[in-house]
Amino acid sequence: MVDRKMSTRAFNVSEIRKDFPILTQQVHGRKLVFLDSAASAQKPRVVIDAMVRVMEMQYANVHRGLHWMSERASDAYEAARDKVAAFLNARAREEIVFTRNATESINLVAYSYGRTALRPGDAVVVSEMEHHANLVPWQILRDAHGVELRIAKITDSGEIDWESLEAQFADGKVKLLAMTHMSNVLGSYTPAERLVAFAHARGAKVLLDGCQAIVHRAVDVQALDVDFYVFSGHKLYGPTGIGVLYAKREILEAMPPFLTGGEMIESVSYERATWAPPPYRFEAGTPAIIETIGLGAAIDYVQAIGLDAIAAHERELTGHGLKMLAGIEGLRVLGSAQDRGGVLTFTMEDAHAHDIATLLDRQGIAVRAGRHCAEPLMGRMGVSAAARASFALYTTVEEIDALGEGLARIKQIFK
Amino acid sequence: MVDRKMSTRAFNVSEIRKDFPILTQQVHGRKLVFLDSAASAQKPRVVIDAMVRVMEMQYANVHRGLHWMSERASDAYEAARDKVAAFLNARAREEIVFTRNATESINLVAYSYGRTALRPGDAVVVSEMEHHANLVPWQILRDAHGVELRIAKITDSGEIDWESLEAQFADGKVKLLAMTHMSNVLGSYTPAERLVAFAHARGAKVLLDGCQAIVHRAVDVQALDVDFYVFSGHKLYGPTGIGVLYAKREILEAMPPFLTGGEMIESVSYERATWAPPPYRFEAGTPAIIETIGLGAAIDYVQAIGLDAIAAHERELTGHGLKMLAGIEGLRVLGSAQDRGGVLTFTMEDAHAHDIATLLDRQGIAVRAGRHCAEPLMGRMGVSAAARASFALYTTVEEIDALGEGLARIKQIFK
Amino acid sequence: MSSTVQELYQALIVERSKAPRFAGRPEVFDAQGRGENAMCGDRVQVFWQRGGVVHHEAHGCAILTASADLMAQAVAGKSPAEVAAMRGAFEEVVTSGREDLALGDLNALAGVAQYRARRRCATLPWAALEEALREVQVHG
Amino acid sequence: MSSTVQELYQALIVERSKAPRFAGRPEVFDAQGRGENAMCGDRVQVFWQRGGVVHHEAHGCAILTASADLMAQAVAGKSPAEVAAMRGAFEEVVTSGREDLALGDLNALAGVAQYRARRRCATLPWAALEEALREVQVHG
Ligand SMILES: Cc1ncc(COP(=O)(O)O)c(C=O)c1O
Ligand SMILES: Cc1ncc(COP(=O)(O)O)c(C=O)c1O
Repeated sequence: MVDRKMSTRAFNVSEIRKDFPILTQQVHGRKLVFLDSAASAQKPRVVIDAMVRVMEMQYANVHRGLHWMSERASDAYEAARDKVAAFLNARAREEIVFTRNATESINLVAYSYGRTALRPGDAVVVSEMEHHANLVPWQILRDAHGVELRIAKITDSGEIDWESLEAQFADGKVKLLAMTHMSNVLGSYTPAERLVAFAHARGAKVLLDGCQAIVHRAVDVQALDVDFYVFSGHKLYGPTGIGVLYAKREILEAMPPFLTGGEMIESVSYERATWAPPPYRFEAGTPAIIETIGLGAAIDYVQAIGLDAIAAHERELTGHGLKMLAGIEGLRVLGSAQDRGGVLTFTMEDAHAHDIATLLDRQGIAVRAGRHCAEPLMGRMGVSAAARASFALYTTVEEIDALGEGLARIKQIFK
Repeated sequence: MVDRKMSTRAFNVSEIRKDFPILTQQVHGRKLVFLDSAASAQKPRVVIDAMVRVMEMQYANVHRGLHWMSERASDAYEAARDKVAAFLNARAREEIVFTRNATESINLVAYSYGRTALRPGDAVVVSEMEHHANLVPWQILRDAHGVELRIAKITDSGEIDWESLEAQFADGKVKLLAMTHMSNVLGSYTPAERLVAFAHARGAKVLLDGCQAIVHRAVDVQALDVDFYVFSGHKLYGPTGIGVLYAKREILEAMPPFLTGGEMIESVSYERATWAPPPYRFEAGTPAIIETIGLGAAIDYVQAIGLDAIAAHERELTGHGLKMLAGIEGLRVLGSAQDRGGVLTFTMEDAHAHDIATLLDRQGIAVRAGRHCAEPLMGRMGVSAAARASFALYTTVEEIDALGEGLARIKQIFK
Repeated sequence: MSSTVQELYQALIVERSKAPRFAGRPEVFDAQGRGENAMCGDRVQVFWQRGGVVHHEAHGCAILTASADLMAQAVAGKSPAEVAAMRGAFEEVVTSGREDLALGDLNALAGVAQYRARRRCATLPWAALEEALREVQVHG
Repeated sequence: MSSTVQELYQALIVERSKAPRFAGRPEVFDAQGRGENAMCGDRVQVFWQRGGVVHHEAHGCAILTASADLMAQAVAGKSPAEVAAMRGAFEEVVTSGREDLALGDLNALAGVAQYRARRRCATLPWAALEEALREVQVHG
């Protein structure tokens, strides 16, 4: 692993918690125990400050300004692109496109790449454990463009079913494999390198939905050799309103624009327009300047702590959480993959997921409940709704114990 | 005009300037004179504070959370929708869709409405004075969907040429008129009410690009009876990363989604998905939560000052600016519409627009120079590039005088 | 156990969710309605018999089941018009959080008002019942 | 007038932009190249004659025109290889802002380094000249 991912500061969770102002808040008179970071993470002081600093000191529209404020804002905006490129170990900064969120990133690929590089009769494969964001855009592509959509099965443990995957690829029609890098429900990591090699050997490109994985683990797009990688800033301790699409340069260069308007243009007449090169071709209109700079600060923050240290911390939390939940009778954790991240989704015999969430909330503990934007997966796992506790770099073992006590109380109520 | 648009505080520009932290900044050792607000406006303290407050005190992902933080964030997010609805005097909150920026709003309409409600052979009309954001998406629609794109002429003064417009509508093929509500180059307002009545009488719907108009003037979508209205938060003293699409409810209800994924779904199986009702159908993925709340604060701010007071202030500035510029020999202001807002675009005989911008910047004065994302319009006006000074509610007469002195110095240099 | 934890899930709610008194599909009924919360997949079916006898089949959380059951109890013998008025009053309770003495046991659900996302759990059975009663009105 | 206002637009730049010495399309030339800045529409054409005589037609800002003219002066009599080296040194000056004594009058443009968006105005003529010289190399 390269230097850039090394920890430069010893991991000390109580020090880290001081970086997050919200963690001192109270809810219903209780200390907030925030176990919903997989939905969206809290923001460290440095991210908030970076955004404030832009607005107070160096704000203007970017790129087209010939004045100082605009040059400074452009510098900061483009510096964030460099940070993302370094974070993913992209070959070039031009491979980083800024979007609103991972959902838009996937839609961009489905519209622009999907409707030009893929042809009617080609097939796209996704897995049974996709977030809606990595399922519905491909259904739309199927309906609008005549591409076939295939669903690769998962095992009951929540891992890729390789037999099923091989079967989907057997007829040679598959041109794109779009898969999560870590399930937001089951917590399973998918074996990205192996998947990419598998798909490439069969002539298909690969998109990885890195929304969850990017938060928990160092990602090296060159080592993975992945073609597209997407994630959202808000889950990586950054602001809302900013997402990332990484794609290999030669792929981006061949893609037509998706949204059109200012900034993404080379020249325009009343009759026609020609496009700027990537990444600008894909960034129409005024970008999320403040948010992009905020994301840059979030990446700096995460890098300073070190993805390896974060991963180790979260492994400890996940192990502790699994053990704790295993001790609760009638509780079922969805998925049992070997390689899993800090997301624990579960059902309880006595209490419905919504009741669990509400009753935990009364104790100051925030978990999510419902279908987790993965409705078909819920059906696949045989449940209609489930509760989910998810961990971040600021989560503590004590918070997981608080969850355990909270669940015990709920069992009491419904006993 | 209704109460909501009345001023509730006397207009005092030096008091107002205290609300904008950035205005005390220095550039090249000079006091910043920011005359580039039409590109993007500066942010008042209340907007910055609102964003900080979310991140420090009430942040979580919205809508699907059953816990306190998520409910509070959802409340604040949806309250911003109410504020936008009231600001535009929309009939219902469901008519307000949040996007990234006006560019995305127009693209959304061009993709979703354009490819379903419009049919090959139908025509769309835009004017000669559109921002690229309201031209290129229609060119794409033309090329992809076989819709005809027609350009209505403007007069040399920068106003709609009604004869040309009538001619474009003569064959009854026009189904959509998409036009700016105020030109970002010429400053001209278009007569929105008359345009809407004209188009409706001929069976066409109307989209108004309100990016510039919304900042300077109260907009009442019901009084205008306009079908689509778009604007960006960042020009209205709000954050980047947030834009608005207003559309009449029955139109939105008939439109298919554009981006797909989480949040915009009613239910999903591996085979297909059904859509949530508007506005959620059009808000895929995690929205720009922090930025939407920031936009709500910006609208509160503007409403507290009062659009009428702002408009009056800006009329004064524009009159003063026009007089000042008229006194500079060899300077030409583009456009001379009767009804114009606080945007003055000009060329000088002796100096190229870029040189003007750079030399003004050395004096701390920020103006924009180039084609202003309206390249065809520049050709129409017979110039290749121009400088633009634009005014906001915090702009002063003294700043306009500083511009005059700056331009005089530039003339000196190039004399 | 702290009172804040319990206040929303009063004994009555827990009891009725675990052992509803009006659960099950009757052999005969005169109208039925259904409700589904697309957000979570919870669903409820309501069966109405002339004279105002109501049963339900609820698949979902405790709030949904208890609300369906308390509704069936409250509307027993009531006319469609009375049910409609009662529904309005109930929705006011779960929106405002203020109890309405006339509603009796239904007030057990007032705590839901604090949870916007949960209000729909409480009101879904009422929407299903309204659908059933619309059917009655149409077919006489 | 303050020095900061003027430093970027030294007398030399203003003078050469207003009265360029190497402007105009010669009757005969051996190669030509063009450059356009899509962002603003500025463009320049460069004409090269064997022996290293260069003329230009610049349509754009003072920086562009002055840069084209100072370039024509600087490369007079130089070989393509020397031109390439000089271009590299010049780009370093307008990027770093540090003058390079070997470049003489071209250093007048060093101030452009402070304006990233304007650097392209200064370097565009050099890109056009390179295009012309590529043509020479291809066709011998
Ligand atoms: C008239 C007009 N339309 C559209 C736009 C595009 O706005 P945005 O870049 O925020 O999408 C602008 C601003 O640049 C504008 O002035
Ligand atoms: C695995 C996965 N994919 C996609 C998404 C969608 O992310 P966003 O809503 O930020 O676009 C999420 C988050 O909800 C996720 O967890």
